[in-house]
Amino acid sequence: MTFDYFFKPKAIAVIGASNDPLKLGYEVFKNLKDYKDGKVYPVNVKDEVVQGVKAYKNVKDIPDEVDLAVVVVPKRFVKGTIEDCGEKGVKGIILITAGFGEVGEEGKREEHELVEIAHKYGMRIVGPNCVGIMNTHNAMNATFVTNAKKGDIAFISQSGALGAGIIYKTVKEGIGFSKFVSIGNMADVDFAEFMEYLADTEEDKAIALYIEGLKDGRAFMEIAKRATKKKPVIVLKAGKSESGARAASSHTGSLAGSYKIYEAAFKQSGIIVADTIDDMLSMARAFTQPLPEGTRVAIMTNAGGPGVLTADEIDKRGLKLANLEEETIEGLRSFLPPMAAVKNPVDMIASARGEDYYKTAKLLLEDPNVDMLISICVVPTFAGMTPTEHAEGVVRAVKEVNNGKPVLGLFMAGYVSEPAKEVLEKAGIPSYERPEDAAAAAYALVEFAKAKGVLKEEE
Amino acid sequence: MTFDYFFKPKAIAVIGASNDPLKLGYEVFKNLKDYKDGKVYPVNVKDEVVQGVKAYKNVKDIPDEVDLAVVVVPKRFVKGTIEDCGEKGVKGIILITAGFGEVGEEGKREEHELVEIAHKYGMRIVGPNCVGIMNTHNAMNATFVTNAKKGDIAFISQSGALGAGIIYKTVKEGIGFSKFVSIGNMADVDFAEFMEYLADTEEDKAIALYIEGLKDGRAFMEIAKRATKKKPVIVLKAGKSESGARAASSHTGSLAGSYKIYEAAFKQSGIIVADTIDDMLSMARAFTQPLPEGTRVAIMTNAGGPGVLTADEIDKRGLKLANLEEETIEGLRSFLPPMAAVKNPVDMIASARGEDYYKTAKLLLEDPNVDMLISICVVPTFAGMTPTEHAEGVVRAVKEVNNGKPVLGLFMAGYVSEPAKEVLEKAGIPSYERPEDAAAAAYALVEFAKAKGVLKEEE
Amino acid sequence: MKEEALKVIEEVLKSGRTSLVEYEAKQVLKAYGLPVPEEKLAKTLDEALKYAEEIGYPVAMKLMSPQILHKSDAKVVLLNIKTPEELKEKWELIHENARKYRPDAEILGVLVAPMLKVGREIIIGVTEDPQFGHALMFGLGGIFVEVLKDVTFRIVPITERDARKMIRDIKSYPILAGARGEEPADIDAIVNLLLKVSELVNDLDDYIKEMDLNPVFVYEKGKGAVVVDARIILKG
Amino acid sequence: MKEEALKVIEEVLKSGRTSLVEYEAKQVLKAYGLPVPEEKLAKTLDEALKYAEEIGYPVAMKLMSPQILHKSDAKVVLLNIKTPEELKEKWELIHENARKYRPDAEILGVLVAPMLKVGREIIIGVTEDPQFGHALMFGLGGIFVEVLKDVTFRIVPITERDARKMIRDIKSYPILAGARGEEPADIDAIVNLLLKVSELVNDLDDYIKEMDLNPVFVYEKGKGAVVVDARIILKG
Repeated sequence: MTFDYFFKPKAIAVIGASNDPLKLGYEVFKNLKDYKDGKVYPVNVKDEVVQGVKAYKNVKDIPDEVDLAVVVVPKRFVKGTIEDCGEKGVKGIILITAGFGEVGEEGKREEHELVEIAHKYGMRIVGPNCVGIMNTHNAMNATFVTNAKKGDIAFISQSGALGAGIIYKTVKEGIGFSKFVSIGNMADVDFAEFMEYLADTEEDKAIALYIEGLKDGRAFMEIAKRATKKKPVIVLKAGKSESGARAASSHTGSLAGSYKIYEAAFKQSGIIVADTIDDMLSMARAFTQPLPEGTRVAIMTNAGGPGVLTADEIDKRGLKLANLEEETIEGLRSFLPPMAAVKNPVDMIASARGEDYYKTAKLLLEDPNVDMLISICVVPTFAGMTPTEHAEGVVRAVKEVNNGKPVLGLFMAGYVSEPAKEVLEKAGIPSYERPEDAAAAAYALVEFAKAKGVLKEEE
Repeated sequence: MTFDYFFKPKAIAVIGASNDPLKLGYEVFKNLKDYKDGKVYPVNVKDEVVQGVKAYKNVKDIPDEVDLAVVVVPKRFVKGTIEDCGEKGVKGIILITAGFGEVGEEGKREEHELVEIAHKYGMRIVGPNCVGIMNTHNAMNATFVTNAKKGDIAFISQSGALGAGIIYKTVKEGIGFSKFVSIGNMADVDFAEFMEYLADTEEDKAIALYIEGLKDGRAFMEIAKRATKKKPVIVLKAGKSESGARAASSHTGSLAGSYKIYEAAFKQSGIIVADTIDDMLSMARAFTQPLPEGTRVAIMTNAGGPGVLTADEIDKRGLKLANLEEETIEGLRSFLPPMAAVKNPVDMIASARGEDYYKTAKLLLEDPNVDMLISICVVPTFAGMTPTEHAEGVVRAVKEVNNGKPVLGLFMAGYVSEPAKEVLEKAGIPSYERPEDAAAAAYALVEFAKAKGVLKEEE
Repeated sequence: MKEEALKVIEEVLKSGRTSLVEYEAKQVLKAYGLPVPEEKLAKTLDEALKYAEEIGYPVAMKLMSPQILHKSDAKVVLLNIKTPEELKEKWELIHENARKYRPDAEILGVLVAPMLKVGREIIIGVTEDPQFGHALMFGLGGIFVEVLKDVTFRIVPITERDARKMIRDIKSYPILAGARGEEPADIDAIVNLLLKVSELVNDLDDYIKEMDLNPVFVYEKGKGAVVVDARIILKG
Repeated sequence: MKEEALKVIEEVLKSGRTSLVEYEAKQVLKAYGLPVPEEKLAKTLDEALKYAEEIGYPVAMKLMSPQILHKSDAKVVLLNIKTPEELKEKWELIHENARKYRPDAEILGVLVAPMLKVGREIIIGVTEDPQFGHALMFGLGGIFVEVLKDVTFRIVPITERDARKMIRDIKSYPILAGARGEEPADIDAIVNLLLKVSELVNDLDDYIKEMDLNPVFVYEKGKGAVVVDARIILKG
């Protein structure tokens, strides 16, 4: 199975592309203008030209082959449009139009009918009632929301609105995605099939799912078990509490089922369970790093407090603080000032410069008792420091040591840390702003390392 | 006891004010230039003029009375400077210079000596080894970090670096403080005394403390018990885990003590315990709102998922989802579209406009089963909506109903939500971006309502 | 295995019931190699005396009736019967108690069982989830499940790794591991139980609605476990 | 109250010890009105017989020796003694056991105590924190404290509100509230215990290092509680 036509189609038709800025079809076509891997054709029954591009009355009028159609026409035209797509030889349909399964039984019948038409022609449908699909690696934004930042996480959201909210949030916070799928009502393609496809892609390092309810739990598990053997899958499930679960089930129309059971199914399938949106994002971002062979974390910091807060969060996640080798401690003592703490967490104190970060990171990574490193930097308080020297020191150490141990950044000074964050992320080191997020990332690395057998579990 | 001289002094001397941008004394004097409630004098042994202002060789040379001195001179000059301040009749000293108690026994003796000198003259010292003090309400920034955003939280941090990091973080996130105190080594003034002072001020709605270790737990408790009768006190304690506690104690030099005992002492004193930095900030921000008389929360949203996630977090905090009155449900049904969910959480769906937010908030606030309201807004997906109409609807409803029930905003679309957030915050409604933060705020309101007896606890 | 179990189940369904009595439930468990005590269903007093002799005194007697699901409430579980004479007395008593509790109770017989050495109590449950189908529940008996809700779930079928993780998942695991200076419990026996229940439920998917092995006694390492009481409810 | 307790404590300190034997600890508790059983310290067999008569058979005997802190290990707690004859035998046995366990054990006497009705077990502990001074610990006995670490702390002195919150703080609170259909336990009696221990520790701040009331039996609502065993360690 390949869903390439959903993510790198050779030609896209936007059916319902519009010149009216108040219509979704306007935004969708506008967002697709930068698409790199193929052509984009507007289809509009009235206008000859849409946003300066020659438009077609019907998808069938397009002279080229079209493999993806984004459908944003009013509901009453959807059925005919799907038939047209079928006749045109379209492969995938992103059905943004709403008013189907989510409104009731009648709508469910209607969307089922659409799926039957599509299948007749060998087409697959994402949606209806969705925000669309993005692939940041080829600038395909087939949605009506802003471009996500380019990154390494494939994110599938069952809630279009929340998905969009997360795009806006991550743009603000500088967190990137490789792909974004608003999966809508899942009338046809569901989580399981996308998971299967994404498990084999190159550019997606991790798969993050926001789930409200599943349609076929068993099938989901079966595919998840296979997918998690190849790639980390992180799930945030809405409806953990009883009242939340009731609301989720009435909202999605899927059967309730208790969260305890969902959690069991996730665990059993090798899925990593996130508690919050930030948990999910923090975990998913970790996988630009190699997997740890153990659970012992070393922490280095230029201020005591954040080191302690991070040690607390590491403990909460069931990970351990590494006991440093005597040799490492002596090494640290040889160049750090006497006030520095040379035990783990290593507090290099506020005077630490880039060179200290380099030397400390190097010693810690070389310590056989250390499986993972978290490098903290609070405000560089001493005048004369550059905003990036600390991050650069860490990157240099990682490159030199190069022994496959994961490193996470924790740069905790808001906008002051932004240049440093960029340095780290460019080197593939995810950088966090909150101790709990860095700990979530470390936990996710450990969980996936366990599932892959890189890290032996205690019996 | 009044610490007015620390927060609204009539005249400030910056001893060690500098023309060299690489020195802390440069930043401190620069930051104080906007101070509104009094004069600021630079003191510099060499330069006649500092940053364009006439400087004095000694604090004693200043012609006016000086009640606050910020001391940033090299360590060897500190003792003499304190004597000079005493002779000058200074009342409070912010001692930024480091190298005392935090370096060892000798340093402890030295700082003790400084305190003795100060007390001889009736002066009080904050620090040493601190970042300084800010009061955003009169633009007093006696620190070497950037101006915090103006707000209602008095924040005292035992870690200068973390405190500064939090200032930078909150500037980025738009969270404000009324006061910021970097309390340093607590050689003289400690948490307890500041807490006592801040309990009676007008402009501080809540007191947030970041604690690594206390010097006198009993005295802290005694004062906290009094302070929490007047004002909410929220504490984040580093060293919750065993390894964290060990690191914290070696870092601050205070005796370890288990977190279980700290937690007991906090609870017993009516203090609200935060788990993370964001927890602490979210809780402290809640207190621009009135206190709830019960624990039943109503949630309104324009997307199902976030409503469910919030219900989950509400449950995790031990709060309840309100059961709406039949009348409320009918009222909601009368104007919301048929697809909307009129049970709690109320999902007004994506089409909800400002008017829907207004009507829904009004009905929910008027429901006798509702003690608190969380108003969620994800991306306004429908074209033609203004970015602030939803927030304005909520504000209008709150003003009209005006029945003393607390309302919290949860606007979850990153930068898109910023204008709406401003509308809410201007009306005194704290606005959050994450369900867990809004739930932490609701929890804090309930805890303080319990402590004040506004909310009856079940026996 | 499946055939034997199905025979019991179909018999029950034929008689118009959906709820197996303990004896029948244990027959199903036994078919899948689960450890049940050496019990026998006596239809007459003579049979009961014979079985007691075979098992060896002291014995327990439990009256089996589809109408009596809460045997303790009905006082139809009599323990520690030491002699044939006592058994005769108790035979009368158990029937009398049954009649008092439910005059219309159909009596399938009396289960004659050995007195078991008490072990650490565990519970294994099976429920059906609308999303995932049958799920296995595991926890320690008594307050641990009832008050502390200290249980863990897995979807059927489970692997050995799942079973081992389930056991370590619960907060009260130290009690099995031997936290208070006792010998550790027979963890392998629990793993075996979980795997066999999983296999059973997976095979009999279409029949089983709910199932409860409660309690199961687990003995010290190497000494196994035994299902003390069991309940199976079939799909309608 | 304080004077009486101090008398006991000073006696112990004078004899060069910092650890009170159960009998002494209970004298201190009694001085503060804490519910301890009607026990008497017999120095001779005759005294023991006399006390047993007064208390009424069956009785328990516990040998008191500063050298024997773990009485069960040393087998110097003998329960359910039914007759004077049995008491005489056990008097020999208990002394023999003590000699075997610690030949050098100084014997302060044998505590003759009534057999207590078993109740729900709670534990009240006192430790000294370097920051906050004395703290009170509360939890349910046995596995709840030892395995599940289900305990809560407060700094001494506590208020009644603190005491009530402590009781509700622990996860196993439903067991006290009567979750499994039992009568609720006497919560007021626990509150009373906590408040009195707090008062005692607050008064004797300078003397007490650690303290353990373990177990305390709590009976049903209105029926009180009783301290079964107690240990006090003084500051050096």
